Amino acid sequence: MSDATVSTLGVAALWLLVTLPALAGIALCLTGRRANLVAVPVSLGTAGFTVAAAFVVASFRPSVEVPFLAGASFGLAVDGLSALIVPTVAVITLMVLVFAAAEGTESPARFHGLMLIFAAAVAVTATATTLPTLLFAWEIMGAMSYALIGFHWREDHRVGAGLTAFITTRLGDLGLYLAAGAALAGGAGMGLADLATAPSPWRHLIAAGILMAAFGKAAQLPFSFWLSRAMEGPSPVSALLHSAAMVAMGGYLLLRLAPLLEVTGWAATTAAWVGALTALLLGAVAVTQTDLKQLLAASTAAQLGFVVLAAGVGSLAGGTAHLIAHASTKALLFLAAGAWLVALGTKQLPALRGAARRWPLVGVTFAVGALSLAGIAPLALWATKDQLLAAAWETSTALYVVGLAAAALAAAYAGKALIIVWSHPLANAADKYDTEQRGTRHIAAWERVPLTVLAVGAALLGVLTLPPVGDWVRGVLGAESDPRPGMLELVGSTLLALLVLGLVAWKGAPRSSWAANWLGLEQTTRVMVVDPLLLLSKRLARFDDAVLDRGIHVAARAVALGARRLGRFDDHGLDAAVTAAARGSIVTGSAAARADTDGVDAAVEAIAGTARRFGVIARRPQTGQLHQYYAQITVVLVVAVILLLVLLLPVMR
Amino acid sequence: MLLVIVFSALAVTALASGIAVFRVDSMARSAYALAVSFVAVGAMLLMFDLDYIGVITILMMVMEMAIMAIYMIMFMGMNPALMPMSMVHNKRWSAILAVGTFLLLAGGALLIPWPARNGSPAADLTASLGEAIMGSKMLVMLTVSPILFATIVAALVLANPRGRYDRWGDDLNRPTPDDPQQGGLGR
Amino acid sequence: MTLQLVLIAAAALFCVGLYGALSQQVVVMVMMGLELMLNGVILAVTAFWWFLTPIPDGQVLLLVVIAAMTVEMAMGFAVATLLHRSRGSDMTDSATDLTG
Amino acid sequence: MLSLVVFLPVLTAVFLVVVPRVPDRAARWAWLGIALIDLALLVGMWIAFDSPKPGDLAYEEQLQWMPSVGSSYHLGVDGLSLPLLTLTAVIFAACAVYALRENDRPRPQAALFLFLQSACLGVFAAQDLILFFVFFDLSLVGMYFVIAGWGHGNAARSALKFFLYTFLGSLALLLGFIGLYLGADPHTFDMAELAQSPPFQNSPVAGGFVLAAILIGLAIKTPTFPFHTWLPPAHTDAPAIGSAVLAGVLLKMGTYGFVRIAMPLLPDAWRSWAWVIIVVGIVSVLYGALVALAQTDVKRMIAYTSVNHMGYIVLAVGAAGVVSDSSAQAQELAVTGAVVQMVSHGLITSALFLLAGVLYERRQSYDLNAFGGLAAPAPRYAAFFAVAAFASLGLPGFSGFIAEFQIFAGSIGTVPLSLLALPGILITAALFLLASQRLLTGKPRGLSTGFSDLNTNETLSIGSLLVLSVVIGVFPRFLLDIIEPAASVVVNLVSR
Amino acid sequence: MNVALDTLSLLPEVFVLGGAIVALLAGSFLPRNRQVATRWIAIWALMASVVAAAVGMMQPSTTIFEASFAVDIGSGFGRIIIALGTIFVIVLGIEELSGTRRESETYALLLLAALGAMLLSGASDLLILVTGYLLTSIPLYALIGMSRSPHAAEAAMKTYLLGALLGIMMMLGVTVLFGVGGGTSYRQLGPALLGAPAAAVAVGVVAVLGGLMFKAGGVPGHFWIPDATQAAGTAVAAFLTTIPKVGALVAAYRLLDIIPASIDWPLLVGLLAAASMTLGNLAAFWQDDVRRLLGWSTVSQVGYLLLPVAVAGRSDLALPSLLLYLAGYAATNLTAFAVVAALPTRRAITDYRGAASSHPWLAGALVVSLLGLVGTPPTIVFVGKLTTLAAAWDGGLVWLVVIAVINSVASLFYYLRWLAPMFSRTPALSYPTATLSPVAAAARARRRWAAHSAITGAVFVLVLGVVAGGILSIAGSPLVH
Repeated sequence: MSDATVSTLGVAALWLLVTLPALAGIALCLTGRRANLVAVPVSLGTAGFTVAAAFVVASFRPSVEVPFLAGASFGLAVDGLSALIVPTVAVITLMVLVFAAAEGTESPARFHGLMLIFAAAVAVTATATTLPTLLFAWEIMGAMSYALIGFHWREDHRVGAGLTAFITTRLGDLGLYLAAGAALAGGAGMGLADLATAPSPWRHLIAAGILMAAFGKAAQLPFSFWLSRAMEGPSPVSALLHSAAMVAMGGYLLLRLAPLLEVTGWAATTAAWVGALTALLLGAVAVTQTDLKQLLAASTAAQLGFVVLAAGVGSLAGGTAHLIAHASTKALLFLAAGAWLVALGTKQLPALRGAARRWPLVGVTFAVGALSLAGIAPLALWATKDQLLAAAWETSTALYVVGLAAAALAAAYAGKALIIVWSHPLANAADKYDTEQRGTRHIAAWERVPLTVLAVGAALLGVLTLPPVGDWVRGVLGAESDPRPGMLELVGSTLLALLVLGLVAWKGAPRSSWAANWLGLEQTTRVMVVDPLLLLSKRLARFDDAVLDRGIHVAARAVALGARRLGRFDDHGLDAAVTAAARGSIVTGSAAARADTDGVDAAVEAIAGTARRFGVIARRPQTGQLHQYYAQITVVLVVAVILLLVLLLPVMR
Repeated sequence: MLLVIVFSALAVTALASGIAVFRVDSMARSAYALAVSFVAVGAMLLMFDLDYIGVITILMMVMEMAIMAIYMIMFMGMNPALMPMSMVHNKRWSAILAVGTFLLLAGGALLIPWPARNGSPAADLTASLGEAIMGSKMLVMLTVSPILFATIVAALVLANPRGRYDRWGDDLNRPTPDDPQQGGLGR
Repeated sequence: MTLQLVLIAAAALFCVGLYGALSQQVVVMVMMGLELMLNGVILAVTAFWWFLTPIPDGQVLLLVVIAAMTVEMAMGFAVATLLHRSRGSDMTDSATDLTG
Repeated sequence: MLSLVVFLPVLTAVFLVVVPRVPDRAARWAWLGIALIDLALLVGMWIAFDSPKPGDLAYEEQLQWMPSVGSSYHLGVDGLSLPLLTLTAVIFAACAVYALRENDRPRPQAALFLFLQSACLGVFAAQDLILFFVFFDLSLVGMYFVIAGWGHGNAARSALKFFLYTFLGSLALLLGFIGLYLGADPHTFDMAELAQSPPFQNSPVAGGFVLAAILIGLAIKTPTFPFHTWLPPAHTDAPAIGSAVLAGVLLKMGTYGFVRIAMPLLPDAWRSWAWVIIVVGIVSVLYGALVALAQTDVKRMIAYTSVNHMGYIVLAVGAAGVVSDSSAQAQELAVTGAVVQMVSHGLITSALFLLAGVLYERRQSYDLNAFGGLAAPAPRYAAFFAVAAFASLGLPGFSGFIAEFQIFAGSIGTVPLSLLALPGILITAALFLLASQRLLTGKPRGLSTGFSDLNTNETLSIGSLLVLSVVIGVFPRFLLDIIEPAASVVVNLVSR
Repeated sequence: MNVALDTLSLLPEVFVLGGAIVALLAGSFLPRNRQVATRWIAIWALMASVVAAAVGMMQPSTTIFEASFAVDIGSGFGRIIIALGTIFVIVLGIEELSGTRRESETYALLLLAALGAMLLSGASDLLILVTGYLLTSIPLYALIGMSRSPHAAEAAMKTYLLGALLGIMMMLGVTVLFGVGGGTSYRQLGPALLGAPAAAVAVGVVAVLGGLMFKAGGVPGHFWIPDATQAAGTAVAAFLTTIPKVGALVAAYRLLDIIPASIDWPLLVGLLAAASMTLGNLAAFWQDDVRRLLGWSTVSQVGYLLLPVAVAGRSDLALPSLLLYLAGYAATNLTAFAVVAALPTRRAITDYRGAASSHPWLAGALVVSLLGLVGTPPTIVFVGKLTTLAAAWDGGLVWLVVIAVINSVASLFYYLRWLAPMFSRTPALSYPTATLSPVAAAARARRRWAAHSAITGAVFVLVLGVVAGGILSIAGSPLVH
């Protein structure tokens, strides 16, 4: 093939990769119910094509650019990093869709449509070359996450969870707006590759924005809590969005922009430590969870912590490999958990006791995933984690120690889950089923295919760090100099993992209440940010009404209401943010309604009130008494003369 | 000097009778007091050689006050000699305003540096007045005539409740006017 | 005899008239006050004419003022008659329906 | 050509009024037909549009009007006005479609809206301050009658308040125009001439006062904090299409005035007072978002988000007044973003108001809490509302993102403190999602039961607005190619 | 002085005077139902006057009768506005006046008052000012009291007494100005007053202005306006709120044009303007009687009209804007009164409820006229306001401009108080429908001539707004003394 053909093919594939799922997804969403029948074939077909396209672009490395905004084109390109990430995501998407198709869902058209749009957004994110392009896809991912978490919209708490997830990640997204502004001000342009060249004050601002966005998406501290709420979504969604793809994009962004973090001096360190601490603390959180999906979610945040750590310490190869391996592993685990949830109607760990034995293939694949997560040699995450820890070691011992501790915690929570599901079921196991939904007691055959494929990935992807494949990866990424883990570390870490596994098997997982509640992050956010904001909003709304209304009694009543509302908050403790918001709004609404009815409409009355007074005053001189008119005229004329005379005084002097 | 004394006497007369207008207790007397005041001013005008205008003033005002007296008797049905009259209001404020205005005007009269006399009166004042009326100020007198015309029409319209159609019928073809009290011309 | 003296006399007449116009209730009495004010104006015109501007314009002004006085009085009688006929009163204070 | 576009609707309106016994049906269709013809003409002009040289105008028309006061009938189009003209035509056409089933005095309604359309088009086409003001005021009159005549609830009072408040603003504007006129040498009201040799170059105090008058006028119209209080009641009591026009077109007159009049004609004063404008913008963004968050009345909520969205524009134009050596690109981006935001807000908010109108038509309520779970009985309505909500909160793929990204990038790029306004997009997101959640999701409850879904008219009119928003969101170049040269001209003018 | 030539220049006035005399005489021989002839006499006389005035405007500006009367752009505009306005008044009052016992007298008095206003607008001599004042006032007293109702009598009495007092004040002022100015003609006064004692000039100016304010209906001479407007017949009300103002304001402009800057008369006029507009607007706020409301509104309009007067001679725009505004004001105000005349059974604001559906055209005319009075484009008053504001600003009275703007907003309130109910969907039930079929009632409740004149007026208001540029160009030349 000639170069031209190659590049044309590559470009075509790249466009296909991006637009095909997007268009298919939009079409499915728009047609709605009527497309339910064809949704699955369309979806799987598209995903299949996407996989093909992903591999094509990975090998041809095309790049495209179309004008978008002034000074920032819509640019897509495949480089080494995305050449690895894009196929991974494509394959996992396909697997998840296959699983979802097999599992079945309500409104399949809407579900598959949203998933495909999401896939397109991920593809754009992974190949974006400019900030606007990135942000474009970045926020669409967030929106799809919202839509998918709240997929079962009849249940309010799921929609609320989507809201929390969306708002929290969007809070992080603000960083990208900031970064864009700073990039523009710095004059370096909005190309991602150019960001590192921005001059000094702006560079720091850019880095801060990027960190914020990445932390938000990757559920790093302090944003981690949204991931917990996101578990309200269907399991395939958790598998794709909240482990393999969207969350991973946070780590991916940092890996891509590692040079920028590097040049600022502080950002890399910050990333490394936030990553390490997330890995550690969220690992602890995971250990204490009794809900399988919550456990997996916390573990996702923790594992992404490793990726962020890798980005912070500049281990591109380690981070990438870990990302890929984790994607496969975690998707597998979530799908397995989802399969059980559908079959047994529960995701509570105690209830899942022995679930693995009921469907051995699922159990085995789950075990592979869990052991990989635990870091047992020779499974995937064992090697990838050690590689990035090796880089951490070169940067700082403390980081390494924290990382190692986090790895031990990973072994603990993985072991906890693994042990429970493989234990012998209790006699009355069925009593605890169906707590969350009515189980089908059935796992379809087609659901097992993706599990198997992903299990293979979870088992084997460790090769990405080991020679010879590892060297190839380094070559692809241009990170030949990345530190490699020594034998001691490799062996030591797996021993440590085994030790922890043994401990968990023997002693059971430690319970710490502080971690069980996801470090209280959500409550903190609520108390520190959401509640004050809502309060402020209500106050302002009331102020706004009061400005219009001026009724003192309304203000007084508002104060009383505010007090009552605070009291209610005390009574109920800190309820979910959404509920609080809803309730607060009711209060405001009634206040506003009162303002409307009592105040007999606002400003007209205010203006009219003043005017009425003046209007009445102005009519007073018109008494009807002629002699008073005479007097007024005389006074006016006399005053006019005096005024003119007074004004003359300075002239005469 | 004599002039000043005579003038002052006239001025005091004018003023005193002017004040009397509002002090006496019947309208007829007020009218007479006013007439006296006008006569005094007319006399002052004569002192300034304004023979023509001075006389006009005196004649007109005497006539006018006579009409006023008759008017009051005829139309208001009052016995002018007997009706005690205290129909005032707002005396205090009226006085304050009047005194204030006076102070302002008198202060002005005294303090303003009046310019010097510019020229001197014509030898024959009445003739010069006639020339002005027929000359430079012709338009003024031209416009006074429509004023008088308008006054006649307007005063009749206001004062007379019964127009020609009331008296002679809508087609003006009644042989005799229909008046509530028959009489007058065209009887 | 000076301008000031005549002017003060004129001002005094004017203000007496003003007092009357302000304080009287009966329309005809108010008219008398107005006449007195005009009396003052006549005197003032004479003074200005004699002492400052002895040109025929002043005499014409005097004529105009006198004419004005006459027609205003004629109208005054007419209005008073109208008022008396339609409202049964010749007092300004009893004609106060139109206010505000 | 331009005159035809501007006056075609009002001529039709006169026809509808004068000719007796036009059947209601005919009146409605005539309205729609004329709106579509006008739109087609504008689209044609768009296609043939070639960005004029700086200082020049396309489709220019000039006739003597009041030569002794330096005012002429001067129309023209550039990259700032063409998008808004087209937006106006689009929104009015959408309203015409929406109102096809209106039964309440359709003939006068059609005439009134056609009249209003002419006034709005005139504002955006005028190149003479007096002409601008004429159309500006006429739009107020038209809108007053729309609210007073076809509104509900406390319509008379809301309309009165609207008229009084915005009339005050328009007169402040007029004061400013007179100031400009007297400041110019020779005296003129012509925008192009004024832009060429801006008055008050050497008298900052006088220039400041004139700018203050103009700013107050525009700020009331826009509206920005603290001049926004007429907006919520006006919207709440206005009919759906009235709200759509009010939010979609009339508010733009204020922001358009910033870029068309205040910035190019008073560059010195604008630069000196840019920080005030920025602060007002930031406060409007945050205040509007926060107050909207607490609303339970859909229309009030959307009205307050308009304050928020207009705040972005004010922020951007304010930031564009902060000139430094390297900021030209950022300034241009900010101004471009501001203009895109005008278009975007027009499309999206009109759609939202039409959707809110559907609520009222079906159930006579705007209370968020009275509804719930609408997605079940009215899935199409729910989808539209959700899409409109996402569009309004600035989701990529919709026009709002293009606008807000440019505004923020440009503003932060010139004035880093603009990042204080960033929480605005977060709060907006929260409030829209909360509202959608309350309205659409959960089990059907309250007034939702038996709620009939969007009919064809509603779908067409609202759908077309949303589709346009998506088109701009995904393929913004066709719009940006028009706006960017004009934005660059504005930035050059304000920076001199 | 060439008396014949000068009289020729007075042809417009002569026509009007002749019309008045002929109308009166003819009326006294005509049966009651055939007085229509006098109407035609009056209209033709006024038409002739308009034509003569227009022809006169084409001649170069000049003064006649030894500079006692100016034939220039000011009097030209004044004559045309006054004559056309009077025709309009007669037409809008056709139903109201025809067949009444005093029809011919009414026309004669209207013409005489119009003649007085014309004299005022050209007065270039203090004596003409005084005679013009008298000639405008005296017919008005009769016109107001004509209906002989108790209210009309009261209004006539008040108007008369106020007119008399302020007339005397005016004569006092004329006296003082004559004394220190060495004459009564403006040509003479202008230079002479420069050296005259400022205090005396101040007294003179204030006193003369007081009189002119009575004619114009501005503070402090405004008291009679609302009363007379409410109590007099509609046609008369329309006349007295429009025509005398034209004469008085042009006269004020002409006078102030020659007053030297030794006294701060712009400030004084500015204060009077501010007081007039504010008082007029505020007092109009809560009026329920539409005529009284219009009366107060004219008080406020005088305030705006005083803006260019306050900067007389200080801005090139002052005179053109004054003349334009006067023309616009006359057209707009008369249109509003025509609507009132057309709906004689509706007197209170509440009576207008729902009128838009039964009388859409009249409602449209009212909208145009009231919004025109507010200054909404594209009506003529908008251009008038624009130019007067510009003139006042140009003349240095920025504070007054701001006050005027705020007042404009305030005025919108009461005009809308009147307009809004018209478009209400529930009609008022106050007019007698019980005995008649609705159609008959509606027909009875509307007067055709008045309605047609209202609509014509509204069209005129709009058209004038569009051609305002031409008017401004014509009105550009300065006054002569």
